[in-house]
Amino acid sequence: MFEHVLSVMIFLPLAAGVLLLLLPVSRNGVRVIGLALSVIVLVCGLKVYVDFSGGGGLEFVEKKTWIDALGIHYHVGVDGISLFVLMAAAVLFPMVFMLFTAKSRAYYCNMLIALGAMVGAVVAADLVLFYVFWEIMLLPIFFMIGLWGGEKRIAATIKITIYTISGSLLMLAALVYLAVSYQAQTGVWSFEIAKMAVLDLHGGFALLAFVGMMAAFAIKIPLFPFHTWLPDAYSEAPTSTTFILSAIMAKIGVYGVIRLVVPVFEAEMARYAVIFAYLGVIGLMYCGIAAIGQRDFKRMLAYSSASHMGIIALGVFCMNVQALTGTLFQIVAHATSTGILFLFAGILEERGNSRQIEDFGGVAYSAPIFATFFAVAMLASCGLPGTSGFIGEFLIILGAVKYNMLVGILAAATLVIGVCYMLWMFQRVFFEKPTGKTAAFKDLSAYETLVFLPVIVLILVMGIYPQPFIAKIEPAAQKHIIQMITTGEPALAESTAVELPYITITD
Amino acid sequence: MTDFLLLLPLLIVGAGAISLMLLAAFENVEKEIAGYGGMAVFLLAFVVQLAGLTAGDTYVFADIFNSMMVSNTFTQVVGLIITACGFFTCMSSTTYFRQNHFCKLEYYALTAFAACGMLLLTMAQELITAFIALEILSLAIYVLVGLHRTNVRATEALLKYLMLGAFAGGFYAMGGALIYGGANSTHFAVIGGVIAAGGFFDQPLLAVGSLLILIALLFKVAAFPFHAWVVDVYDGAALPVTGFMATALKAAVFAFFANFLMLDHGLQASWVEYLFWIAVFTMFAGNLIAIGQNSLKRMLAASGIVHSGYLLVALVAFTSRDFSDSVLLYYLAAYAVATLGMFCALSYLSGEGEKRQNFDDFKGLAKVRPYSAAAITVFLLSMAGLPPTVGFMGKLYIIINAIHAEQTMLAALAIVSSVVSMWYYLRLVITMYFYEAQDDFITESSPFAPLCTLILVVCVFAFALLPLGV
Amino acid sequence: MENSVSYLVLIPLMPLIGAVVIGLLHMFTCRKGALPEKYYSFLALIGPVLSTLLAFKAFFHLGSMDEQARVLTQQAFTWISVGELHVSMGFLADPLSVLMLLFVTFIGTIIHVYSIGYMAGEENYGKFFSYLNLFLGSMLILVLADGPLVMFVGWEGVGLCSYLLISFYSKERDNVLAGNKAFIVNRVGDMGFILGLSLLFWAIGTDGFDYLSLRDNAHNLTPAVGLAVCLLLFVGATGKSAQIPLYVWLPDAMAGPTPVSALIHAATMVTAGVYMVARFSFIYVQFPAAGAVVAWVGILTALLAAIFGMFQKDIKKILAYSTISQLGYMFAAVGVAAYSAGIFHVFTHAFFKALLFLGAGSVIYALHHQQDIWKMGGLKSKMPITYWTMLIGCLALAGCPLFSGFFSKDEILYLALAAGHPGIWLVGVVVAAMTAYYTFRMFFLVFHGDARDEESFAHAQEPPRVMTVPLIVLAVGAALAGYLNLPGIFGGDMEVSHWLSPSLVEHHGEGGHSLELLAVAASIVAFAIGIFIAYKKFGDGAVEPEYSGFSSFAYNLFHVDRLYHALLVRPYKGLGVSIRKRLDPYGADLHVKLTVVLYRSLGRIFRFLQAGYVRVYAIYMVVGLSLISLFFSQTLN
Amino acid sequence: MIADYLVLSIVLFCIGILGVVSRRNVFTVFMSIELMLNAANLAFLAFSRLHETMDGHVLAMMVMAVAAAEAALALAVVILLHKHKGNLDSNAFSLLKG
Amino acid sequence: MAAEFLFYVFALLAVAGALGLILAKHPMNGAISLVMTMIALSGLYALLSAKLIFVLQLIVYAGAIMSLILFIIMFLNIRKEDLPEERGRWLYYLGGTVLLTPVALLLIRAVKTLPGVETTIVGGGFGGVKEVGLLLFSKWLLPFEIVSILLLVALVGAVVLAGHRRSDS
Repeated sequence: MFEHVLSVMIFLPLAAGVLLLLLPVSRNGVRVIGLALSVIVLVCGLKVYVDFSGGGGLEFVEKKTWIDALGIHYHVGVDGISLFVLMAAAVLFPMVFMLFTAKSRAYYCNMLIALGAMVGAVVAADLVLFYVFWEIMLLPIFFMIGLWGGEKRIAATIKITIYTISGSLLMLAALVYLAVSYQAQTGVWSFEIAKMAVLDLHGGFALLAFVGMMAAFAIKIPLFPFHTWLPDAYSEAPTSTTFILSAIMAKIGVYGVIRLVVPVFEAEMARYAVIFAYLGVIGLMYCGIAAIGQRDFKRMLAYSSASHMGIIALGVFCMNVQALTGTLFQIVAHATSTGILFLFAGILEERGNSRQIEDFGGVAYSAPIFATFFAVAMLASCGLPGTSGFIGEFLIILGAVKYNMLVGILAAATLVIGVCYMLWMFQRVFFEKPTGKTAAFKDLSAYETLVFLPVIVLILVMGIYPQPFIAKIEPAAQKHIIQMITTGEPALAESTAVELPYITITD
Repeated sequence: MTDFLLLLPLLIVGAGAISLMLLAAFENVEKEIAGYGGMAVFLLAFVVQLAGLTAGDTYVFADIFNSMMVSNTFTQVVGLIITACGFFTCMSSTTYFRQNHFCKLEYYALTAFAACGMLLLTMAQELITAFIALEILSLAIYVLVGLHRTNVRATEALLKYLMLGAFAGGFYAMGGALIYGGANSTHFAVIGGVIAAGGFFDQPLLAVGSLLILIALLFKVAAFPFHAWVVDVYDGAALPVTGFMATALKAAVFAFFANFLMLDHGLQASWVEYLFWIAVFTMFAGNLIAIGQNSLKRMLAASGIVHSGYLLVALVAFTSRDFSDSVLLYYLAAYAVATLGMFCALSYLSGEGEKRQNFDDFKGLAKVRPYSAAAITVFLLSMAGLPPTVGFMGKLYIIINAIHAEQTMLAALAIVSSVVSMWYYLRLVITMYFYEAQDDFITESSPFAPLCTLILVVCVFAFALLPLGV
Repeated sequence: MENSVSYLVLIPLMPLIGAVVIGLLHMFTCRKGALPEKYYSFLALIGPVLSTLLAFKAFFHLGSMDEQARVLTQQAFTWISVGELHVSMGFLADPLSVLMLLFVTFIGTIIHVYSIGYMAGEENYGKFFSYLNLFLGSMLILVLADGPLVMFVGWEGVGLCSYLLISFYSKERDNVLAGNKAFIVNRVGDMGFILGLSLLFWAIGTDGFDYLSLRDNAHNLTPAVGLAVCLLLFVGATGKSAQIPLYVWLPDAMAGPTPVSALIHAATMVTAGVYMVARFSFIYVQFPAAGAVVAWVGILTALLAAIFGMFQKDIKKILAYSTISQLGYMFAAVGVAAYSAGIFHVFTHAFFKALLFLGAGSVIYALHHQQDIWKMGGLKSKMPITYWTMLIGCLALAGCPLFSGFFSKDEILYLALAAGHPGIWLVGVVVAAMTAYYTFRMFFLVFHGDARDEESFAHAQEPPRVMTVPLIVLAVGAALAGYLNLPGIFGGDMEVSHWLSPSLVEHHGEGGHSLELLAVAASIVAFAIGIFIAYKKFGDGAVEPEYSGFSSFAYNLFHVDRLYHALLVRPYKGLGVSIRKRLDPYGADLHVKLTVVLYRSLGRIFRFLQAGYVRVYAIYMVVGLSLISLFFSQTLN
Repeated sequence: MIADYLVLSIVLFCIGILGVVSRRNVFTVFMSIELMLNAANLAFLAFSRLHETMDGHVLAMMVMAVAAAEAALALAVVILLHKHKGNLDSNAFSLLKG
Repeated sequence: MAAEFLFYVFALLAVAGALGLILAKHPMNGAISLVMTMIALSGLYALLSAKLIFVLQLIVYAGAIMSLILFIIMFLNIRKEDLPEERGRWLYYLGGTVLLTPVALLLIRAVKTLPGVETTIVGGGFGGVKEVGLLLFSKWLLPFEIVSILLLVALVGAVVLAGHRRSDS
């Protein structure tokens, strides 16, 4: 079984999700099965995590021919880059089944499909396979928002779907362009992601492909100014969907950049990464400032998530090992912190019957456990040392300072911006005098406390003792960066770099 | 004897058509019996075709028919698609005609005749044979379109189709004449030889003749600006007929289109520039028409234009016959599966007299008939080209083929077009799922349409896993 | 490493464990009826006491070592190791950190004791001690950290606790806003700090990002980067230590319980900036320009805060401004490279300011949360212990000769003069006079004269012993701490400075005896003038004057807060709101909206083209044919 | 001269097209299409004469057959249309549009 | 010389008939004009030595098909007021001509490249019934066969569309 562990992780939930949709199983039955399956995925994930040797290459590889004529394979594997995204998915999904009583059994089925697809997208080592899972990922999201979302769910669904599909289709063209270029340059058809790194790309179409691919990821992440789908979708989606969207799907966008753009488009990256780095920091500030203007706390968290995604993405474009490791670390850190903040927001919404910040107050008095957990997640999201959020943010800022001082300064602004809206929101919701809605606010039950506790503990452990996690990431990041620098910098030297404000620190 | 075997599917369909026609002469035959007959004919032809797949070109009865018909993997696979389309059309028709009472017994005979014409068209290696085959299938389909005589919409569709079809036929005849004048033959092989020997642009008769023939073919595949009829005709025709037209007809015409365009490489190369723009405009015109539609059938018709555009992309970006043919066939099959499924599902969901026609009529379908809605969703996803459906693989191959042929711009535009197409495909999904039901969606029960839908849903996924055979 | 020991980590860990245990206990029990306070009190004291003991152990351990080799380290575990970056969760006990360690644990413990009395009967008693323990743990991490990054953990940790404790009475919006303000302003500083760290790392940190390695590599710093690092780190310090321009949070921070103000906002946390600069003495000393900036910012802050302090009427606000002012002195000291003097002032200040706050706490406690000095008066008779201890504190703060504040402050002013900064010295002397003035203004108004508010006066009484004993202990410290570092002129030999010297890199100018005498004299004169004016005006009862003109301006803090609000906070929030209302829907989303409009209108056009007339369709065909023919005839040979 | 025949054929062909695009009377339109086919036939025969092969004759016969078949259907349609609307205006049939 | 003269006469008649077809308001007049064109064409066929087609054109086209058309026109009894109002059709003629000019020019350019072969009558049975028939049944067997299917379809179609059946509801 364990030689096919990745396939099990992909197809078990995927198949179960589809089957359960068709079979007349009761809602609770589906929930229990879903929980069991997500726990199995988690166990598999842990097994992978433990057995992962961290050598920088793909492990747990499975490769089977699919379309021989074009060199398309069913090819999956895990390396340090995918491991953490994979783990984020594996760890967080069981919570959905544990915590949320959905309105319909189909909701759980969709969740399972989303789980399978997300795992698939992360472990895919073949361009076509990646794309397939990448798109499948969106389908359950589409239905979950559209069927079970808030009042303006349809508009939100249309927006997220069309927006992200537009990006993905552009990526499809880029993927094919890569494979065809590979065929043209080597004479052999292949869609294997790792092989694309050898491509020598230049010219207008290479740039177009780069742009197309970046468009897909920039929308998914989302980078400013492609973020406008996000507040609508995040706030209208059912809480657990938002949780999945922000905690995992957005991260897969970043993962995609690391996996597909950085090693392949070295020259383009070297030349244009600075633009995206600026987009990252602009988004970080713009969305961070936008967050403070929100009245709806789910929207506020949505903007906060977008703001953090800005800095996470920034880490990729700085192209040094600290920033990249920071990004990968932050992927998990942010998944746990902002992810469960969304879950908490869901609890607030459910128990307070409102999403308006002004309707709340004094929740901390009636729900101390809830408030404490919320505070821990919030502080992690603000990047307080001792929580997981700090490690990643620091590494990214460190990398950014090396890359470009101005970018570094702007990135460091996250320290201030993040804390502004979070404290404001915490003050209005948890402190001050209780309102009618919150006077009898129910605290977390023992069960809920137990479910959340591991994540809270994880947040702290990852902040206090991050090295074991970093050790799994770093070799792969190192490998990526070395590859990037050795092939990217000569290309940059030949070209005239884009003139943008650039302060070097090695005067 | 092998020649006979190669011809057998065509003969089965032809003979079946004639038998069905004779059957229609008996007044007291049940319509359903004819339907079963039609299904049997197509199934048999399909099985025989499948069993007789061969590699390499064979001129069927080369002596007797003077090498006017060829049978190779390409034509055989197109044959498979056509017979399968016929089979599923018969299947959904039986359901459809339980709720709509204008069926005539000749319906199935005409379907078979049309399929006969299509098979001939794909195998034709000579212009006038192709012309006659084209007319056979056109005439049969004209009649199928106008089958509901008392319905003024059907008659209008018939008028538009017949008039413009005959008009296009005039172009074909003139084009054939000019090519005959230029090459002193209407055989593809000879024409190809003449073009190869003398150059395309240096032989104006051939060039202009091929222009006129292309116009006729572009009309048949509904390429811009020869597309306008398709929306109205699909709208006016009965649902199963529309499905048949959209799939089998398109497959046959595209197969012939490919054969004609490929009769010499110079011919194709000379037309690439024009076909490029036509393909682009076709994709976008189709999309933009579809966006504004409220009627489902019209939307599907317009989306058919878009898919013609994608198929034209495959024709423009011809890398090698093997590869591009496979891509073309795969896409045709992919498109056929989804479209047939769609029309099949609509055949029984639209109810009596096709009373559910517009998007709004399908509001909340998923709440009442979840399986039907799911099936329609699957077909829509396939048409939209989203994984893991066969439509996605088809589109993937088209794009691979296009970029491989260094038509990267065209591939990019095809992608942009499919972005636009999401709008209207998703609109139906949204309508079905995200609104409350206002209709009970009660329909006459019939085992065939659901069965047919189910098979096609399975096909949508199963074909996606099939590797592309080059 | 031979200097490696294994108990350093325990020093911060003890209070941290205490914090977690108390916090969990409180969290899970508070709604079902809180546990008796004595459990919490007991638990809360374990950590600080153990830490104090361990601190002494470290102190004696160091003392037993050779003077130049007084370094103890402990690498608990590898914290972050990425590429060139290797950071251990490491702790370092050298003379500097041990000195800090000693008074932090000591004063921390005392204030814990005091709080047991002060917080008795409060809601969320357990939470308070959890936070307090957490604070102590964080502060100890800050102090003991072996490198800047670990220090940052403590740095931010104390910031967090500061926030939590300021907004401890969280039902009142103003308290929470004060907490928010503290955290956010601190974060602005932290932003500078982290940027400074990053620059420092890329400049010289790649061979090891701990103080010892950095110190070895400090000579590799280029001037530009070095200056930038110094200034950025100092930005961090201005945040934490409430210097211009980030001082605004500290007065508001008085919203927290008074022991908190004593511990965090007077004795320990706010001095972290000074400690940090002293820690980086090996860098600052290379860049006198940066030092000058630090010194001037410091002394100007001292001046500004002193001005504010003279016109405040809230007893805690006065103390807060005095704290800012004293912190200004400390920065002036470290700015002129007199690190040991700065640290020594930190040390003495910790005693007397903690004492003053606790004394003020006693007063407030006695008067049932009355904080307006104009509503106090004549408490001398009612609260003798408080009165006498406060007097010691005030004398120390005002710089009365023979009290601790005098020695440390005088040392700073002298060294500033000696280092060639007469301006700083001059301002310092003026500020010293002002300090004496506002300190005794407060003192006289509170304890002398007649009671201005009879009702609360009637109920006032000496607080319980658990509160008075800490006062006495601190008073002893405040009075005598100065003798630990007696300069030569008073017959001492600078014990503390010598103790600190292995940790610091300083070379201050030698001013000679006459200069030193001049400085001492000036300080004494300044003290005398200040206290004289105060006595004249308030010595024997006074009525609250009308605030007008400059006094009103100063009472309103030069409107700096309002200015900040108008220039920074309001635009920031306004931008947020306008993004929600306008920028996002109509600006950033414009491309989406335009696309939709474009599609819709094109769709409408194409629908219109589907005219429905068969002849029109035929015309389209002919148009197509015609166009193709037109182009085709161009290519035909 | 053969070219003259072909020019005539083209002229007739174009007149046929013109008839289709300019007339609303269904009958006239169908007859215009017949005219186009006739023009094609003329071209077939002219080329046949040019090449002195008789293939063109056979082709022309085929076209005639097609024309006849189309005519049969066209007339059936005309009758249907007349039944529906009582007139033969192609513009009268514009239910399907947009 | 005579052939040339005849060509021009027939050509003139054919064009005149064609123009008559598209210009005539009533389809009856148009049909008559078309008959004239067809007869003129048959004359041209004869000039092109296409003996069999000459006959077929007269019998099948001018005779059978056109008779049928005329019959239907009369059968439907189309009166003047049934005819569509086509007031703006001159505009369409004009526009159509403009559109068709490039098409016609292109086509004419193409045929102008042909060698100037005189259209003398070819002897030796060229275009005779026997010769064409032999060709039809040997070389062109397949098209001939499938034309039968075409006609069958047309037959069935006409019946389905125009015939009276019980299933019409």
